[in-house]
Amino acid sequence: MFDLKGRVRSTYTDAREQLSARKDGMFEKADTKVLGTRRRSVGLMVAGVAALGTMFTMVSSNVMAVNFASSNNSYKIYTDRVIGQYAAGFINAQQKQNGTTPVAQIGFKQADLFGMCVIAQQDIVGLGTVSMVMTGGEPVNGTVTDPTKKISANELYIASNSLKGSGENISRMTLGQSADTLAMDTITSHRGAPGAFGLQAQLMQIGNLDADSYGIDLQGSINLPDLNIRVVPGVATKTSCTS
Amino acid sequence: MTTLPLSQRAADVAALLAALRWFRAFRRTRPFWGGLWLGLGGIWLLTFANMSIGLALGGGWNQSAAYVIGGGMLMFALTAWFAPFYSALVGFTGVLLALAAFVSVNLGGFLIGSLLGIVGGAMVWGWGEKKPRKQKAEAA
Amino acid sequence: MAASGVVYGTRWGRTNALVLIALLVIAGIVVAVKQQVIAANLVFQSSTSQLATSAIDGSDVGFGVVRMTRSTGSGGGTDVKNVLRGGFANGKLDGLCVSQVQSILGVNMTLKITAGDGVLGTYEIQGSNALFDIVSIRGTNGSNGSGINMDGRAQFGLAASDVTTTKTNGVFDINPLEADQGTGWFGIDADKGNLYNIRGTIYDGVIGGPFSLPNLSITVTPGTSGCDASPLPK
Amino acid sequence: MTGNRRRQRVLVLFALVALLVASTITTGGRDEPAHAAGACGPNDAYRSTLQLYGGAGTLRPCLSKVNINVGIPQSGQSHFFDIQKIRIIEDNVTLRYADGSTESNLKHITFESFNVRDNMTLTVDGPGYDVRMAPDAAAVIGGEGVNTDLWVTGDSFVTVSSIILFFGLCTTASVNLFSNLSWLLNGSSWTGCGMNLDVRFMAVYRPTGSTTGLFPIKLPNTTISVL
Repeated sequence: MFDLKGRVRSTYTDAREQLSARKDGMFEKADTKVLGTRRRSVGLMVAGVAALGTMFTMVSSNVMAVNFASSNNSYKIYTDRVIGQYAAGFINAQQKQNGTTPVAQIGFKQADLFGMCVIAQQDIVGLGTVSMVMTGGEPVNGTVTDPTKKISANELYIASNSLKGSGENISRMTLGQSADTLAMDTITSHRGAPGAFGLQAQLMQIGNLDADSYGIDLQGSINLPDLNIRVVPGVATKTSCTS
Repeated sequence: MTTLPLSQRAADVAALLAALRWFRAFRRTRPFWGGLWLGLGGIWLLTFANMSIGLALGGGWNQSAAYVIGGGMLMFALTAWFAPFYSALVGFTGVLLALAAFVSVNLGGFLIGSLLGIVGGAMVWGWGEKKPRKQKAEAA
Repeated sequence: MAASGVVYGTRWGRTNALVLIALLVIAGIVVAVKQQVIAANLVFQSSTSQLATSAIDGSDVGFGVVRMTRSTGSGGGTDVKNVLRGGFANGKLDGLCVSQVQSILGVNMTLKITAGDGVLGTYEIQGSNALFDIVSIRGTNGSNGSGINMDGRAQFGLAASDVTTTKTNGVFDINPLEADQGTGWFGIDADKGNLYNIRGTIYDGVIGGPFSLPNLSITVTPGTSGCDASPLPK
Repeated sequence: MTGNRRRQRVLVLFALVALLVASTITTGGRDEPAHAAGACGPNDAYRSTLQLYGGAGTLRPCLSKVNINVGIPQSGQSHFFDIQKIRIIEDNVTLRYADGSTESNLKHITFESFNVRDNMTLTVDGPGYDVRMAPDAAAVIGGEGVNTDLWVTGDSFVTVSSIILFFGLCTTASVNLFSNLSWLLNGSSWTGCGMNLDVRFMAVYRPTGSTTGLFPIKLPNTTISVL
């Protein structure tokens, strides 16, 4: 006979004994040895922070590009002007941690941003709401002041339920194209459902853009001259971009 | 007013003390604080990207980077806690992951995740046997 | 190197357990991804968009019945629908609103694109080479003008393929409405078209030339409140 | 060297003169009917050549062979439209259509100053579709000082009344009879009771002066729909 009951019992007893022995060992170790973070940690910490600082400088001086992808539920994006080449958009339900929300999924094959300010909110237990303000390029104050600090993004996707700006120059725009036939020049992956509403444009230059976003996704890379990241308590507004 | 029998209260206090003693022993036998910061850094990256797993799987590296790097940091933190033997290895790798997060996961979760990871990873890496505490006490 | 009596090797019990867990995770991921694909298959509720504008001032205007290829929805197939395609070689608009109601997972949501400076009669939106695939359009009286008006020599009964709008180097382009050749496709040609207080149902709009959309706003809101529910954009 | 320069000057002068002449020729000439060359059959062979009334020009349209019904149903003695003059221009016209086919025995008529008060629906009866233009009430398909040239079938008819005729009662006249009645129709201004025209082609134009500015098509409060 296969004594299953006995085997389970013996395994259980073994495990208990082992655990108990381990616990005893832990207590013994805790009492006899002094273990802890040694001073050499500081060396690595300094080296790590220095490396981070170097990368930050490289990004903000336009040497290095970064990736960005988030479907956070509280983003505000501001820019003085965006010149988007090959744009496509369709309606979608953006998945969030707590359900879905309707958004327009707008993609640019290539986008030049004159100043960029991203404000992200995060609720932190014990701290309440904090806002992270990320700025790059020229100051976001409504007018293009320094075109040399242009931010270039490849394959930029924004999920937005509200996008406001001034359409300064738009060409070859199609409204109502079946969303499954959308294309951003050669990119055909940014598509919606067959028969659904789609928007496509070869050029979209929008000035003074304010967007409420539920997600930013950068398939390509972005350069962020004059990168600055600040944490502001509470809810930050557009004025926080320049102050 | 209900008063618990003295024996009952004593038992409670004893249980609490035992738990505290266990926690202290747990804390002292592993890179607890370093692991905590490293793990929180990983969790921060994950929550900040706020990506559904389906989206991450369908989206390629950009969407899944938060899962790979944030999840890696969390895993190394747990390894540091439950297998302190490897603390030097996982601590160092954790720092590297935190640095990688800056370029690939939303600027390291707006720097916060990267900083937590560097501090925590370094602490885990540097964890080990120190001079006995008693000597210190006697010297003082 | 191995100590005598100790046999090293793959411990199959543990390995199998890990392999099993890994396979389960992969299966779970596959299921999750599949659900994602299903979730992305939106229910196609309305195939037409609402259009509204206070005024259109167009030159070299033409209308023609054309066969538009339309998606049939979930299957990804297409069918053909007759629409009245309106073409404007050059045009100015006094406000613009295009909206589309779409049902996603049983929830109605409305995409609304609006532009305009809010002042009647300024014609702040300027563009060229615009086409609209019209199902119905209605122009009404207002303080700025009334209804649908055409100027110049208006011709009714042309073949849609003979309607002219845009020019290249001063010569009219052939078949700018991209209509079918031959008979059966009705067309109207006029030199100028002034349309006031327009509300319509369209399948699509294609605007070729460079144009501006001041105060552009693209919003997506739950519900079915489109251009019809709001006053004419100015 | 000087000879070279002189030749250059002559050339420039010649080019300037040529430009001036060319610009006067193009702007001074009467507006040609707007159509794209080569859009209608081989070498545009399927275009019809149509003379507008009163020497107002020649049109070379590519025709769709789709019937346009201009319908104003009669309702007792109600007056729904006004026409200054009704003329028959050609009694037996043959139209060529975009596919090369032809239709004979059509009539070319023209309305002078056609104004609609109410009750008109313009229905385009295409294969597999209808386009309906339905003004709520008043509409102008022509208007003051504008001619409305229509190429219609012979069994089309207008129902009109005039104070000097039939005691002002509504009287129907088929287009087939227009040539016999031309002395009458041409003469007075008509108040319309009803109309049912099967139109193959319609051109609305100002006979003299500038072609633009009058807006001969006015459709206030009108719905245009594809059915």
